[in-house]
Amino acid sequence: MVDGVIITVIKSLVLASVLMGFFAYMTWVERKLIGRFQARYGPNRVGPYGLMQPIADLGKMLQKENMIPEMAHRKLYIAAPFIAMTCAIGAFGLLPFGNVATIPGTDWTIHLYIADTSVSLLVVAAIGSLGFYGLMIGGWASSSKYALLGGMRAIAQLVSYEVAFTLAVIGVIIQASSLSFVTIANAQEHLWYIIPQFLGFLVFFVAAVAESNRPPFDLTEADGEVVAGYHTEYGGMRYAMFAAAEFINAITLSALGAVLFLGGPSGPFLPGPIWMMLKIGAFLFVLIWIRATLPRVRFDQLMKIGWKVLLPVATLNLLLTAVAVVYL
Amino acid sequence: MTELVWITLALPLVGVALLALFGNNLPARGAGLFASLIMLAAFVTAAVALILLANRPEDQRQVTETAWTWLSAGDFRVGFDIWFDELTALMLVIVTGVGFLIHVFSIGYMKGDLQERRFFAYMNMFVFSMLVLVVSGNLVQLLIGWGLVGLSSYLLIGFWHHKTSAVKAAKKAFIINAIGDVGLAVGIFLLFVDLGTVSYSGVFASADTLSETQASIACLLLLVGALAKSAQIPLHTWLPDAMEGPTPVSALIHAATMVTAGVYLIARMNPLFFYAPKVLDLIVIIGVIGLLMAGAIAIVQTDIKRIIAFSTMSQIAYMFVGVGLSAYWAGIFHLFTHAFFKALLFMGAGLVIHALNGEQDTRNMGGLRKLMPKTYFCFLIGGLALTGIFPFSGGFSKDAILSAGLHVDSTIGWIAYGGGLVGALMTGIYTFRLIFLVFHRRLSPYAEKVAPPLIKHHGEGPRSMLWPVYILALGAAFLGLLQIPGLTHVMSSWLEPISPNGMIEATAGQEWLTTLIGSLVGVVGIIIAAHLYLHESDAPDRIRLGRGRLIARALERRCYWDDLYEWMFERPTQWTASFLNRDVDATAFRWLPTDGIGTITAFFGRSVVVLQNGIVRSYALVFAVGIAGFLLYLLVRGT
Amino acid sequence: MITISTLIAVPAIAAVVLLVIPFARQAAGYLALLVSLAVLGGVIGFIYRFEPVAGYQFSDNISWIAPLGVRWHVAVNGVSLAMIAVTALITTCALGFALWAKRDRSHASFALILMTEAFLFLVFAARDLFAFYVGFEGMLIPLLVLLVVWGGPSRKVATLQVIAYTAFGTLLMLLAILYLGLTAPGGPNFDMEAAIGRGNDWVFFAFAIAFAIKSPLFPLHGWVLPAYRQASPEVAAVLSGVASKAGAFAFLAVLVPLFPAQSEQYAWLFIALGTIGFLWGSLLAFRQPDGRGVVAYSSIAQMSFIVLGIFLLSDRGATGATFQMVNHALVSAALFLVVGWLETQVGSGYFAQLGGLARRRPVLATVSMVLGMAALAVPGSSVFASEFLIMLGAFESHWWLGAIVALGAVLAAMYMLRWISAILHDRESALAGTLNPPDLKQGALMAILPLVLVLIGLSIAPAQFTDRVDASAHALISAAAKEAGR
Amino acid sequence: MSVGIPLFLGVSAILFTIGLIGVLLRRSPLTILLSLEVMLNAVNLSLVAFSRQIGGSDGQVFALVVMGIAAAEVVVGLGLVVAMTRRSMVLDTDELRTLNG
Amino acid sequence: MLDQVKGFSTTFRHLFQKPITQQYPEYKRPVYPRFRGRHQLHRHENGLEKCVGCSLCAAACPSDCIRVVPAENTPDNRVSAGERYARIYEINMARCIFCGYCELACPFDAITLGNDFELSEISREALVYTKSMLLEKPALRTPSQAVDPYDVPSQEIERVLGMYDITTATNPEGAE
Amino acid sequence: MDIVVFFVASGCAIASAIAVVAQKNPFVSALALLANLASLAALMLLLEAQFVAAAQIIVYAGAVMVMFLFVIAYVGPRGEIGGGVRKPWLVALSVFAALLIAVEVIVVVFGASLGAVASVDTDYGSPAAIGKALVTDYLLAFEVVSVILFMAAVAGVVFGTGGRPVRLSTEQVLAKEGESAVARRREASRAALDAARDSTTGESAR
Repeated sequence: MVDGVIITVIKSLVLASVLMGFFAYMTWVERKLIGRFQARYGPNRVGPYGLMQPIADLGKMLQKENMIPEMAHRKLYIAAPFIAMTCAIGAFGLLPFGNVATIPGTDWTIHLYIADTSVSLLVVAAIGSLGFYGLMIGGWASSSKYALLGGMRAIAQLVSYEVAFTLAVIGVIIQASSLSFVTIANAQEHLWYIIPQFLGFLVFFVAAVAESNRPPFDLTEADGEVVAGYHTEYGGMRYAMFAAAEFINAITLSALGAVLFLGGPSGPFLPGPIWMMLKIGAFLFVLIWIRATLPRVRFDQLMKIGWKVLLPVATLNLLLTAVAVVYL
Repeated sequence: MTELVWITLALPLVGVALLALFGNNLPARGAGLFASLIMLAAFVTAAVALILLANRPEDQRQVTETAWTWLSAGDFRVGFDIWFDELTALMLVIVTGVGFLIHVFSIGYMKGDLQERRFFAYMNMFVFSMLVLVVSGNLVQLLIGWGLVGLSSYLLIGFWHHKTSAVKAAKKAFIINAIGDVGLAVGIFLLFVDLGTVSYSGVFASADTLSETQASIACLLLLVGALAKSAQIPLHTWLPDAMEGPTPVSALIHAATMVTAGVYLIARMNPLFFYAPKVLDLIVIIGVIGLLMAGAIAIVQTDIKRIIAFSTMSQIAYMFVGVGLSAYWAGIFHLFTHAFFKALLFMGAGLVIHALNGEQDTRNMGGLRKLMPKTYFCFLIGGLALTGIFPFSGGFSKDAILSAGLHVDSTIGWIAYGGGLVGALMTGIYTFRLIFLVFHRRLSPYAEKVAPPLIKHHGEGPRSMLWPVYILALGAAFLGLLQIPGLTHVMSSWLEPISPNGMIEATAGQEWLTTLIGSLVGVVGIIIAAHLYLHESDAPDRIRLGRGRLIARALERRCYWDDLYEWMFERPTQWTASFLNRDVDATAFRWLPTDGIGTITAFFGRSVVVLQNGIVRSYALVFAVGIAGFLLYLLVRGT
Repeated sequence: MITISTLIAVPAIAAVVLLVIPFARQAAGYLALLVSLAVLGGVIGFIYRFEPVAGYQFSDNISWIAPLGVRWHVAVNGVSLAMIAVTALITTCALGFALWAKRDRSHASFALILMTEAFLFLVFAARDLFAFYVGFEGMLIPLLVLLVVWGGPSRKVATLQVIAYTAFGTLLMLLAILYLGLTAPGGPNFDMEAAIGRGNDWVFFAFAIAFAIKSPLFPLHGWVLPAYRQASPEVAAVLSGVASKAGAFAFLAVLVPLFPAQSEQYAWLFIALGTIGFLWGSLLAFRQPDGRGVVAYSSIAQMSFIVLGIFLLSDRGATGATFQMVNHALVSAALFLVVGWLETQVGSGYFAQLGGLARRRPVLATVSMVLGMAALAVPGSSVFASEFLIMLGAFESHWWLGAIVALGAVLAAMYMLRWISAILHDRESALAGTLNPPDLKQGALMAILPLVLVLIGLSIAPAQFTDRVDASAHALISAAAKEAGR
Repeated sequence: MSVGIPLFLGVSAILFTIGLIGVLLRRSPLTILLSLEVMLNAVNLSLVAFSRQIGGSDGQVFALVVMGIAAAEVVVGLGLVVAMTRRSMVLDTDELRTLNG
Repeated sequence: MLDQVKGFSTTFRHLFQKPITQQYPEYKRPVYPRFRGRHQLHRHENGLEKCVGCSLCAAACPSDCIRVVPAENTPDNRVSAGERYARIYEINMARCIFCGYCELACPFDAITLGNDFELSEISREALVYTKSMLLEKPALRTPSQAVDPYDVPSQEIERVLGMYDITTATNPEGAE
Repeated sequence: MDIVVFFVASGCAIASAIAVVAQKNPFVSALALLANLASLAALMLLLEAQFVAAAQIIVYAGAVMVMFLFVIAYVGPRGEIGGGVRKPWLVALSVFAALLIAVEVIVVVFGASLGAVASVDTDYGSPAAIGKALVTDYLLAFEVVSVILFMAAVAGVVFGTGGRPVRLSTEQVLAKEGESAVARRREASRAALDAARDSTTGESAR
């Protein structure tokens, strides 16, 4: 057991790098998949099968001029993407990719997670919700009406779905009697919570889609209405950071779903991290699939779904869970 | 026998109920016929009851019976009773008999009025009320009858309710009667408190336990009721106005029956009045004043019915004098004859009015003797009876009263006697003034225009109107023969038992003397009237506008009684009520406890309002300074 | 066997059902009418089973709010049964009139009238102070809603005035009840029996003021005129007919038995106020420009008179007051219905715009005349009987008092005659002539006629009534009368 | 526990004072609300500190309650601000004095 | 609910479908003959320019992209068939919307719109086509269909006219 | 270690609190408050109140401040009107009172001996412990808070949706902003019109 500051830092760096790579190639995967869903090829010019496309994009982004709108609040304008990105990556720190692993060739064992606290779930939720400040600040600091509208939409959406999201998760918490991911994951050794918590899972999933601003709930950057939402005035790397934050959020939520409902890193034959990746991948695939299939909802429909469908269903789920836990 | 009385009582009530519920299904004439038949049946039963009573031994002529307990509370218990004795029987016969005749008369008189059914229902109801009054065996039931006749009178006076004057007169009558009712009621309270009973038998039996003061007060209160109902001074002002009602109403209620209820009351309660001699004296004095005043006023009136109304008042005053002198039989006797001749006069007047198409002002009459000879003849009989000319009925009865005064031979007696004679003079004057004005002299332009065609068309009136008049005329002419001094004494002996303490009955000599003097005085009156009014002359006007103008003026204004009441009671009441309503109640009780409190609170609120400057920060500052100070205090104190 | 609790529950449940389910007007009306008729039938059953003795009968006594010692204790004696009967009758008539009058949102108005009935039953039957309080104040809620929603043009001001007055009394009474209930020996106990004789002067006056406001007794009558003027006729009928009787009833059945010493000590005050109020109301009724004003002030006068009768603390006074409560309830309810009917037909209740309506309208004339004569206590009417008893009682206590109130009766004659002639007699006003309202018939008549018929029935044999309540009424005042040494 | 509880309380007092000054001096309702939040948070800190001092969870529960109430207060306060905005009113508490006496 | 499932299955099926994308630079779809692409100025057979510098095209242009500066033909310098000629004739392709109004406005059929659409340049200036550029024959980079598959009406009219010989029936004299 | 964290966190807290109060722009104030909250959360973690710290972030940062920012953004750049009724003595008194309170509290805190800090086990401050306290001893407070929150939600909806936006008439604008503003607006619109006219008559194709 060599958990210490150094190891933690190393683990963090590794995780951050992996995540960035993951994000970069997820963009390729998404574009490719969307292309195939739409009977197109997707990126195929840069490198074989367009595999170099993310790198090309990175190069393009890095080259671009960093413009700051004249009326913008400069500091906040600059800070916003960083906030978004930091929060997105930060949330990942508490997710487990397995229990304990031995570093090959040595007898050093490490935890396959950075930290585990008794309130992990709360911390993830907290950090995840902080991520929205990036959006809001970006939208506000741009001093542009479309950006502001996008930011405000983001907040409204967040607040609305946070409720249902949390309520849906509480079902799992009750069943596992813990807020720690490790404990929750370990509690699913025999039965994934997707079975007993199916209602909760549905709510969780829809709310997660909305929380990550993915279609069909990407009202914050709805191009037909608010141009590009909160990042209308952003370009180059700053835009890329927003995009990264958004994607990492989606990954985080997928991971969360995997841990909470699909048993986390556990699984037969393969090691924990692989299982975890597979489960995250499955989530992400569904997210992309949904994006390819469903049209964007209107804002009022968004609110209606959040408050009038998800919230009651989540409450019902909570109630059923509570009753079941107490009386079964 | 009591069954007959109950039937008599029930018949008019049945009439009312049937007329009220099914009247609309009857033809207009049918209502009158039906009501008259009811009355005829009631008269027959009453008469049979009277005969049956007369056939009983004298000591068993008092029958009481209770139908059901009407009201009870603790030891206070009132039944719905009958008390059938000689007086009741006589009153029953008078009421139903005269009532029947007047019902028949009304058939003709009310013909063409669109609301005959209502009229006859009211009439039947009046008769019922009157019967309740007279058969009552206790004071409360008497009061009920008393009130109900007042109600019937109100309804009938206001029968033509589209006339404002009629409505006003009705209200006036009702309210003054209500005052009388209150007096009567308080008297009953007093009797109950003192004697613990309200039934006649109980009161009579224990009347001797009352002190004279108690008895006097009780009698005085009963007298108030009697005064109001019988239109005696000072509660008489309603009667002249009551002539707004249809003429048969005047005949039935305001001449024959209801107004004499006061006399009946005093006569009925005579065992009690026996213990209040001063009240009896008061009754005589009131009566004397009343008969003089009413007679005087009658002389100057111009409305045919008003004249008869004042005459009625005057005649009832005679009856009061009679009962006040404890000559109860004489009072009732006069009541009896008066019922006939006054009804006769009213119906005669009714015929005239009918013939003149509703005209009542004597100045628009005159010379009707030739056009309406039968009416004239009957009217003349009535007038002679009223004036008390021997041998018409009125003479016997009035002279019986006067001779009682003579017989008493005290100051009060002499006052009664003298006053009565002066009254007789006046009676002669106004009666024959009326007759001369209406039937003699030349036809007035109005009458000339209206009367002949009507009379040519209808005759003097339909038979239903004429026959009752004839019958009454017979009665008015000959009923006095029931009591010829020294020869017959049907009345006095019949009524003797109602007064256990004895009655005043003059000797035959006194009576004959009075008859002589009375007739003479009456004749003098007639002569004066003839002198002044038989032919058109300016003599009356000369007196009216000359030396006698103050008196004439006063008489024309009915001695200022109405004005007096208006200024003493009506206006102050209205003014007070308006003042209380507009100023006191609205301010003190409606405004002050609701809006007023708000206003006052707001006033105090405004004085501290400067503290609320609207700047929130300043409130917070005060708050903060306060907390800082408080903490400082705690710190300092703590050390 | 129907119990008193059932009697209270049936209209309450029906009210809730009617409130919740938006029946159509006809359906709601007939349902409400049916319920009230059933209740009336039940009440008649009680009258049939009733024994004319002093004590309380048909008692229900179960624990209600246990920690506070509040019990659901309902029972009736002669007085309360009389009031319950008259409540049931008047409610039925009011519902009939409401059905005839075709109001908006009528299912709610029917429901509220029924709810009022339930609360009134509770007031009359409660033997527990808390339950009594619930009924006494609870009945105001539906009545105020009825007033403020279905009232006349200035209904809001009127409602505010009623609230301003009653809230004051309510608070006082609540404090008094809490005092009595919580200081009971042996833990909190709100039963009336337990409270007898335990109060002091303050508690007595707290109750008295609350009751005086509701009655209304003389100086606290300010809410009456606006409320009676603005309420719809059936509500005014209920309000003046029975709701105000709750106050007088409370004087007789709560205040006097519970505070015999104080009642005796301060009887002079209530007698004085009653006398003043009687004259005051009668005088002011004489100057009102509209029918409702006359009836309102006559109600004030009559209620003051009833309170006077109660505080005579004599057998005659108590029986007379009870009887007068019933009579006046019937009379004023019927008068309000007639006046209200006139307003719906002519569009105005002001005398200046009425008149001459007796012509061609025999039924209206007869009904109005009968009611008017009853109201002015023409001898022979049941009102006369009750007034006679009270006056007799007054005379027994002080002869001048009897004389004064007897003279007050003349004022009653004056204003009622004014009312009658202003409506029925004289010439038709231009308005009435133009509108040419029909005669009173069918629906409205059916609503008013029962009241008139009961009045006539009571007039024929008042003893049938007084014999039944005499013992009860006497029992209520006997303790206080004993204090007085009578 | 190497840091003394009084230090936390001192920080709490300072924060409270800063918030109070903000409430007293600022005139924008938004800023006043924010300053109020500072004050509430200062109190929360001291509650948690006291809770730690006595080793029970009561103070923390109290802090949670304060948070809930603060959320409610913010909702109402912000609702008022929004309403004021919609009615085109000035967002300056010194200008909003129509309720003065 | 079933509809949603249907939608998801549709998109899922597409995953395994061969893409229908036409790879552009490698494959160019022929445009139809009336496609409006790059402008061209024409000459008479004798080599004179058809354009007489009347500026009607410039007036007709809704996006103000044509600039014409005329000059007088002199005997020694005869450029056009008319009295004057266009000394300068410029079209700003960056502004042009290819509406074809100039073609309609021209009284001498001097300007037409061709089929070429590959006009991208790396500077804006290069997009201003001068007269000389316009007079040149454009490079044939765009394949064009021989028959306009979308011009159904004209084909139909011709077919119908052929069937009934309407021209002669309605116009026996052969006049206009 | 702890002491370093404490001083850093409390320094941040005080600095950000000053920023909250001092910043002109409410948006920035709100963000400063966010920083303040985060610092306080850190301090609470030092006090071993993990759950409260997390709740602090979730409730305050995650919901309350979001709402703040939303409203500030919605309201737009409107704030205190310059000048006005500020009175120097009022400012002085305010600062004095506030500082007095601070001094008093600090005197009390450091003057009183609080005694030994209680020792706690690992369960202290955990969600389980807080939750147990919340639904047993403090159930009433918990329910009251929930009711108050519900009422606040209703109030928020009512306030937020009650009024319709008021469109100012020219007169009201005059009253609010003065003659010059109206004149400026008119001038601007006239200029825009002129510009449009010029462009249509322009000659150049470039």
